[in-house]
Amino acid sequence: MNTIQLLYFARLRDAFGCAGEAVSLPGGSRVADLVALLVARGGAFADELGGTRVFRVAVNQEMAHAADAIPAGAEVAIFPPVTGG
Amino acid sequence: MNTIQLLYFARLRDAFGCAGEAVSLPGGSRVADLVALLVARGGAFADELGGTRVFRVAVNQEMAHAADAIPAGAEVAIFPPVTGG
Amino acid sequence: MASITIRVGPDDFDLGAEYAALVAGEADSGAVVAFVGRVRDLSLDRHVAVLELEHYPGMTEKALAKIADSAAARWPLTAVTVVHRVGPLHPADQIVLVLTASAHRHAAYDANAYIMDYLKTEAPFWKRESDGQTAHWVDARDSDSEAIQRWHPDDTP
Amino acid sequence: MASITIRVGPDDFDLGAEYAALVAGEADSGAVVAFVGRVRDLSLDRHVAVLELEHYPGMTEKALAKIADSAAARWPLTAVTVVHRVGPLHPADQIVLVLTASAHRHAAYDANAYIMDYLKTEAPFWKRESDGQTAHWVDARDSDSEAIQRWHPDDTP
Repeated sequence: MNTIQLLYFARLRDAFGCAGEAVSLPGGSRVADLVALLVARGGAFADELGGTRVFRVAVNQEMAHAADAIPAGAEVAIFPPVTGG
Repeated sequence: MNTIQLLYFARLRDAFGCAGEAVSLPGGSRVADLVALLVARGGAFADELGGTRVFRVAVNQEMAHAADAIPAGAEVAIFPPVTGG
Repeated sequence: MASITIRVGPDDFDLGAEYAALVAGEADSGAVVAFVGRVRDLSLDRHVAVLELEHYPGMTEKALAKIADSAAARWPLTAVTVVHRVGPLHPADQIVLVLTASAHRHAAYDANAYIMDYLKTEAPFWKRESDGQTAHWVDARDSDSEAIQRWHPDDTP
Repeated sequence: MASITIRVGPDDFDLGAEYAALVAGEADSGAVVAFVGRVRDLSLDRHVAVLELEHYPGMTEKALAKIADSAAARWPLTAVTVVHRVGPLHPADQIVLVLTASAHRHAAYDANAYIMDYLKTEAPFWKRESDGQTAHWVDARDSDSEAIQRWHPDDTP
């Protein structure tokens, strides 16, 4: 197992009721595995990450895709599509 | 006959040695007629307006074409392609 | 090598001062394009009293630098400045400034529009609008994700 | 109706002040694009000491107003400012300023580039470069007449 730091922003932070948390993942986990683990919690996590709503994942502050690996100790952020500018 | 005011700008003013002149034209003259009249003078006029060099004509401060009529008393400017900005 | 400046924070910016700093002491930048994004009073027909800009500290600056680097690799730029504000803003307030300088005007225009198009879709900022009573997070627009298609279907900075 | 300001003369301009005047007191212009053209030190490998800008008083202002009107008819602009200098200029001096404001950024970008493309081919200005010893009139560039083709082969403001 390795521990990662999760961060939530904007609407997802409001929906999950927290700005982040530490999570333990099996070694070799990918972004898709992390998302599945969160969706399995049900509630707001299933609503936001398990349905048709669009969200983005960044691993160590780089935009990531479902198949990307999550290194040990990574900072992983989950957030809605961006709306700056 | 009607009298028009001719203006020359930039390289053409230098080549013709003057910034403008009054010219008499037969009634109903078009831009092409004026150019032919100037080319017939020979010298710098033939060099600049009678060969392959590109020039522009404005009639009463609007860009004009060879077939455009020249109204009585018009201000007609002849100048090289523009290079501002 | 383009000189690149990135700044993210709550402070307002001064277009004239940023432009002066960008071109100070040089005569290579024949063309400078500036974009300023401002808070509009009407957003989708709701009256906006406060616009809150949230960001992802650390990643935001990296993402903006990556977008600016990508523009400088694609066009012959002499300098780029990107300033983006965060925190509470009000109608007519300035949000974002992008300055691009080049010897060639089309390079300065295109690089500027490219940076804004990618900023809108890749830089982690989120807007929350409030009319003074209720607040809501602004949804991303399809038109913004479509805008980057023109730079290449497969181009991601 | 876009508010249009045209100015031609020897005086330098202040980008910050022109921008502030353009957006003063309004919150409809969510996007403002500025273009500043400056005298470059190297033009076709010649060292430029003085650039003399000549114009056709009367027609120049009309031509610029016509180009700005045409842009405002084509894009939803809130305001346009065009300032063009004449007389002797030196490397790094400012030559031209175009400001376009709109609710939409792509309108502000496109209208600004359109105005510059037509200004370069339709507004009666002529440049004479001098290296301090000999002077010559700058030739028009094919790339400038080609640039307007993209706005429509048959489109003349």
